Amino acid sequence: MDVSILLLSLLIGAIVTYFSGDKLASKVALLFSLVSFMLSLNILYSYSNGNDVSLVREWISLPKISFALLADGFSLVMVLLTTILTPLIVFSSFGKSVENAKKFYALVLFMSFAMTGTFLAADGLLYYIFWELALIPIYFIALVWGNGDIEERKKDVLKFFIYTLAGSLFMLVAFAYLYTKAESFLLQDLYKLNLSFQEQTWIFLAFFLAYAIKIPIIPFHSWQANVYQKAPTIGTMLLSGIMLKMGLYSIIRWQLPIAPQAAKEYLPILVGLSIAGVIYGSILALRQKDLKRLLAYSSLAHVGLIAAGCYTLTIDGIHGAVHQMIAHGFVIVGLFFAAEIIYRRYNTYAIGELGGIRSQAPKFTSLFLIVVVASVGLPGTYNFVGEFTVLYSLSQINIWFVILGGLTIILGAYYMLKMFQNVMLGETNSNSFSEVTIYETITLVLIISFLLFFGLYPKPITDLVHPSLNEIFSTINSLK
Amino acid sequence: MNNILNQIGIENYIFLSVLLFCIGVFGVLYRRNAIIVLMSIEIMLNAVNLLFVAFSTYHQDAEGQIFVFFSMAVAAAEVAVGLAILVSIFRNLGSIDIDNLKNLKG
Amino acid sequence: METNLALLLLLSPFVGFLFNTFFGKKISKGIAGVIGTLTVLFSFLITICFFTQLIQSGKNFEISLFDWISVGNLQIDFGIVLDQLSLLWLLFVTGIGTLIHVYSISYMHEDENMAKFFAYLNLFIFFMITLVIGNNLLVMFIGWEGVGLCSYLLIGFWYKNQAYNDAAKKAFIMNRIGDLGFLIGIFILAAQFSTLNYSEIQLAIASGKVNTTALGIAALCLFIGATGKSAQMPLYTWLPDAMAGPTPVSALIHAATMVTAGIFMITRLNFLFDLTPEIQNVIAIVGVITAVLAASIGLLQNDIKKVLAYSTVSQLGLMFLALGMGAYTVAVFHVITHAFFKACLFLGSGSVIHALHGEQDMRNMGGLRKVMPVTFWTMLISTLAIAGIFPFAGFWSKDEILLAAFEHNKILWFLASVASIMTAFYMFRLMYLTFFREFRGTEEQRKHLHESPALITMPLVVLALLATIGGIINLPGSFWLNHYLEPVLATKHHAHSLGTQEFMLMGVALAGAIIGIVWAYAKYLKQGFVPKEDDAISGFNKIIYNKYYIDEVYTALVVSPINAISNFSRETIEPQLSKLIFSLGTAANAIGSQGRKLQNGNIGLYLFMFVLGICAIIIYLFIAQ
Amino acid sequence: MNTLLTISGLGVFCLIAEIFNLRKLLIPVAIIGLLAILGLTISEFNIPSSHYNNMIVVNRFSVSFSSLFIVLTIFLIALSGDFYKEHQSKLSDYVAIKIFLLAGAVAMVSFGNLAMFFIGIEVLSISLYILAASKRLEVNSNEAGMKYFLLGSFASGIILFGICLIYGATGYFNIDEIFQLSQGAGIPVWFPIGLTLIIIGMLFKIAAAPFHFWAPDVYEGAPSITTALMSTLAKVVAMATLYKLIQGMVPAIPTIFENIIVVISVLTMSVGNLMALRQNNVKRMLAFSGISHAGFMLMALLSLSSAAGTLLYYTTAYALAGIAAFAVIILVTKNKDNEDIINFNGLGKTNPLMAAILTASLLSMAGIPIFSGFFAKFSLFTNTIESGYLFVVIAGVINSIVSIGYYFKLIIAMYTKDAAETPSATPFVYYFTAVIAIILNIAIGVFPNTILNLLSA
Repeated sequence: MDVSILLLSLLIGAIVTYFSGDKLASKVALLFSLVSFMLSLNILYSYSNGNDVSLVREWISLPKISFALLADGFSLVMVLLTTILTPLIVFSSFGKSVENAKKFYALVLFMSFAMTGTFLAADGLLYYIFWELALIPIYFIALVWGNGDIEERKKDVLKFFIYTLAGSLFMLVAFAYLYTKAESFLLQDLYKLNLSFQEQTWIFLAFFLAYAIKIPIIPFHSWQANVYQKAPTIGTMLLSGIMLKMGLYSIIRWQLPIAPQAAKEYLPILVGLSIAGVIYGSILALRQKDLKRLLAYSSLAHVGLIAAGCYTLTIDGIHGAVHQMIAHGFVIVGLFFAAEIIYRRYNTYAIGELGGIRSQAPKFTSLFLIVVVASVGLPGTYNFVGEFTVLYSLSQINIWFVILGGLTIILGAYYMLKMFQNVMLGETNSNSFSEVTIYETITLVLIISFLLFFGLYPKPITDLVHPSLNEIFSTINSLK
Repeated sequence: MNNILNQIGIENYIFLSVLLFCIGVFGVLYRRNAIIVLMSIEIMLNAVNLLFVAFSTYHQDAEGQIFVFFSMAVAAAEVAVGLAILVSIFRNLGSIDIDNLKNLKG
Repeated sequence: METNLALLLLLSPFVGFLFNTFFGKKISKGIAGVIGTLTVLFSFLITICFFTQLIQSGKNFEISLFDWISVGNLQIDFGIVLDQLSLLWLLFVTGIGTLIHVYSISYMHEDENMAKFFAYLNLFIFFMITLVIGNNLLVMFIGWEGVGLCSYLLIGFWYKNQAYNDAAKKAFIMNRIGDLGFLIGIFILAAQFSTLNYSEIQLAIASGKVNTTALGIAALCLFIGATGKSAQMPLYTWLPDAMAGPTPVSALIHAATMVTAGIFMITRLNFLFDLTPEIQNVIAIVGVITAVLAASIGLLQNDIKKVLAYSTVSQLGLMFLALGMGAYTVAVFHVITHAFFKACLFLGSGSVIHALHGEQDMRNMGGLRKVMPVTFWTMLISTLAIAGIFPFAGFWSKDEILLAAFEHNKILWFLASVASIMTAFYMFRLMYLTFFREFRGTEEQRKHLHESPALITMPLVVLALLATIGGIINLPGSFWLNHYLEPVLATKHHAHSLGTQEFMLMGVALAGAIIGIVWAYAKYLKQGFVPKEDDAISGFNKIIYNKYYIDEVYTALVVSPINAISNFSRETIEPQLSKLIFSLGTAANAIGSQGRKLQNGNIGLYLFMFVLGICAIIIYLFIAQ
Repeated sequence: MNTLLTISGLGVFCLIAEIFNLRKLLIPVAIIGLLAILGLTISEFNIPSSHYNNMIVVNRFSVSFSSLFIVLTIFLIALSGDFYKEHQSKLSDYVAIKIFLLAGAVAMVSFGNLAMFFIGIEVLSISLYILAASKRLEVNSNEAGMKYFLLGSFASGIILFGICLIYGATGYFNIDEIFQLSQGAGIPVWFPIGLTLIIIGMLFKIAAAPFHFWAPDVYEGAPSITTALMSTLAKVVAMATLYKLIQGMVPAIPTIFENIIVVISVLTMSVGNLMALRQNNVKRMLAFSGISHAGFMLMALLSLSSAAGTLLYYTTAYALAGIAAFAVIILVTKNKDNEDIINFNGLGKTNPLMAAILTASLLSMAGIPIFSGFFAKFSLFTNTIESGYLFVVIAGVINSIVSIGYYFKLIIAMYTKDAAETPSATPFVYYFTAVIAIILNIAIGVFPNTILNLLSA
């Protein structure tokens, strides 16, 4: 068995969901996403037993493009993140009616398919194809099922699409250029390339544009808050939970090993920019009036730290970034889900209109608080593991980086607690707030237990990703 | 025939044709009556035909002259279609001034 | 066996937390309280087991439970250590914790969320144990942050009041500032030694070859961490605000246990701080300034808990002074005695507040001595202890600090003495205003005045007893604590013999305390002076009463600018950035609109452009050739 | 050769069919006939040959492109049946003209002699003039026909002049001979001028800037099915012919010519895309989109030796997407006064399948993966980078980004707005055409090898 079965299951899932009709769609989607989750566990099992689960097939002879899927620890972890979060995200929508459900869930599964493909692809063009494919469904999800004023949304979503596409098209040019050099798109062939420093710089920049927009790193973030705010929450979860990880994953998998010299040369700028994103995102989050926008900026701050970890070019930084990616995926999904829970009851995201929920919904408050605390990176939660490691790697580069990057610890606590206070605490709200339903509870509890378990025992993940990251790291460091 | 070409020189034929061609072009550019524009295009085509014949002689080769027949036939067909369109425009608009054809723009 | 027992010690309060979280609503409040108390008591008993074992065998117990984080060459285990220091801390954490749990059963009985309260308290004890028990800095950090979280939860326990929530948030964030320092310190140590395990670091330092500059920075960063948690300058302002929480919380977290975590950490890492005398000086100076500053603020506060809070800050300052002079045992000694009498004082004030149904302003108290005899007497004993009156516990520990300061530096000694005098003054001011003369509250309150029930007074009595005799653990001559702690200290702190100088200093200290008491007596008992209303306070008093406006200064210097930047970013930078991106699209559209004018439908123009194109190309061909 | 003959025969049959009142049979017979011809053509794939003194050359290039043209014609004729439902009496004329047009097109890609080339282009053009003006009672259609006619015959004059100069310079019409002579020294200056003029004439046909002005007006004014034909078949034919012309007559393009092509290519794609942004009429918008695609296709000329396969792929991808898009557009605007975007409002709800197809074809044109448009662009980019024209590729990329702006305008209208009226029944043929076209598009997108490597080795 190889990893292609995963892709197949998700793709078939999308198709079957579409044909299953509006009533059954959510259940069918859940079923298929669970199947893909099982399959990925199975693949993980067989991988850890030493079996080769990768796949390389000739696809196009000229230009030479292969259908190559690489399953090492790193990509499997990201795939698992996708296949765990997808059922979770689908499940989170249970108990809420979605218009045109069959299309919606089919798009969700299709997006999941494309993202899985992105994480697995080991051929530049295949990777690019998956990368772009993931963009189409989220565009439609945000456009058609989003909330807020339609004219504004159209503009913002289109901006998002064009912006991200613009970035990735330059990546495509870089790939085309690499192809003329290597006569192949295969990852290992691209790793072997001997590029001059100037070539590396340009290629690095082209990749950077694509990733910086996707992740986003400031100042390329201006699409983010608007889209997060206006997309339906499931879309926001997919975007923030998984899709932006595509950019971070790609930095480690593609950008750094292909153009390591450029990365080394511009390290201070890259890390500086990422850390500036941490601070800027945190500061922006302080005074937001819309819950989803606030969370969007908090995400901006968190991913800034992850990107900083990647660009430190230390093994610790990369390790930490991977941990943090996974942790962030869960925590941000949890946070957006909490926002969604509130929205379902009060029909607003305006923080000013919220408050006083705690006395009415103690269970929800506790669950939300744990997620908030995790996002703040309290030790014992998985986020701390990543944050600690990344900050540690920053401290090895320059003490100022860690001081500035570490401001996330302070500012993060500030805006998250402030948000929590304004949203949940205070005098009892005059509008009644019904306690979380069983579906909502299960979703949140799953997220929380994941965060807590791996917060105390991250070893399984570490062991899984360690060999592949080391390999990538040695590629980065090998003389080019 | 050959002598004439030798005496006058192929360049002069070319200049003449180019001149005629340019007259046609200017006619197309400056006149607004569709029929006159059509005629100017015919001048262009005939200028070329002239040059074909001249080259044909220059190269001592009949192909050029045969080509002229092709082009004349084609020109005739073109004019036929063009006049047909012109007629229907005249029916609809009552004028054949090409400046009146400004519905489609932007 | 020992592992299991140690785990039990750690997890017992956690079980209590889980139980009260999940089933707290279903059981009666009393049972929730009892279960919460029993789990802590259980931990206390296990601690005693370990303690006796340690006394007998003198052997540490250290075990690594599992790998936690591994980063490159840095491998961090989740390990625990039970040695002299951690057991000592565990003893009073779980011991006082148990007492305060007992107290809370009665104190919180009317609160609808009592089960939750006990859950949080249990969770706090759990994290506190983690903090103390860890065998490396990162495990300590778990506890460190965890107690911060519990502190946040408990300060904001009455969540309907946004001012309390603000206080909770403030506490958490101030702590986090320190935590960043702590983390950076950890990073530097990790980079230096590739381990965070205490004993391994100690070994590495002992083996020499250390970069003292880096260690200096690390020590400074760790100390910054300690200033956050232990409320020292400049991060102390959260502690007085933290009095928003229920009184048992103030007693447990903000007087006896959590705030001493900074002292624990520095004592733990004494081998590190010993290497960096500059940082020790910084610690001493910060400590003494905090002591004086906080004591002076305490002089004029009217909120009974605020007085105690500033007193705590001030006492913690004294402990840091001791740490800064390398007198770790002295600091630890004072931590323990302080835990006794300060917990007692807080609980006593809680008893008073309980009797007055939430009244905390001393201007509205008075004359409670007769109504609440147990509370009065226990508090009086504790006040004598904190003022440093012979032979109460505080006398011995404070005296040692002053002694050490005198030997170290006369200025430090002088400032510390001033702080003690002020302490004696404001504590007796508190006593006089609260318990003596006539009751100044409303008639309604007067009718309901009563002594607190036994569950409240029992812990008071126990603590007062401890505050009386607590000094024996390190009496001059025996110096039991000094010997006990010797194994965990790198440099031996020589116990001073009792000479003339020592007796003289004791006398001076005692005299100072008496001066403070007399001063307070003269002003508040004799003259019957009652502090003025808030807006009537003027002059220098006003500055002190408003805590030197330090909160306001912080707001102006830090919070307001950040908010301003945030607003500016939100209202200006973000829209402009967005506009910039959109403007690319707008520009393209504008070009398109202009282009449409060129496409004007005129065949003549089209032909003209056609010819122009031909000409351009032909001309280019000729030029280029 | 057989292709040309049989197509002409089929055209004549269509005319005769009218006489014998076989209208009902007309379209099925034409389609079946064309399918048969397609088979015949493909059978000649591996048998290169030349006929009539090298007047017609059959090789892989001509066979592949001829097959593409035939396929496109089949689609267009299939759509004609419903489109001309109210003009039954003229149906056979229209169908016959389309088939003759196809004959012209085939002649253009399989010429071996400039005379054949000229005849082919004139057959094609004259047919288009007629089709463009075929709604004779509508002023717009007349205007479109007139504009196209005037500019087209002007361009014909230019092409003729160019042929004449080449003939003057070489003494031959046969392109093999011209190819031989063009390498030799001492070739008169008329030759490059003549070549330039022919190229300019062809640039006019593919609507490259600054010779593109006719395209939007004509596309808008012409009947929708003619627009479909012009934007797919006619453009593809002209592009293939231009490629063949240059490749056939000169061994390598001189740098000066390359510079011109670079400038025109970038100019064309930019003008097309920027102008398309502000269009409200869908046909006009697609006209500009077609202009920008012409700019992309011109990039193929920069890697003349290796880009034949890429060009075939690009044209196929583009034309298939175009057919699918126009099938939807014709359907939606069938009973409307104009083709404004408003008419597409709410299509996502009223007719989801058609909306999905239009979306897919627009995405393909925009170059989004799995649709063949992506791979077409990509392969073009790769070729161009290999020839060292990185900046042209970057210009192309920027243009692709701009193009999203207007393609998505249509998509947004379909999925976010509400429809003004309830949908009417859709004739099966539209589904049929559109679905097959888009499936073919996606199929070659997933398996690009099938087409991409046809012409290599």
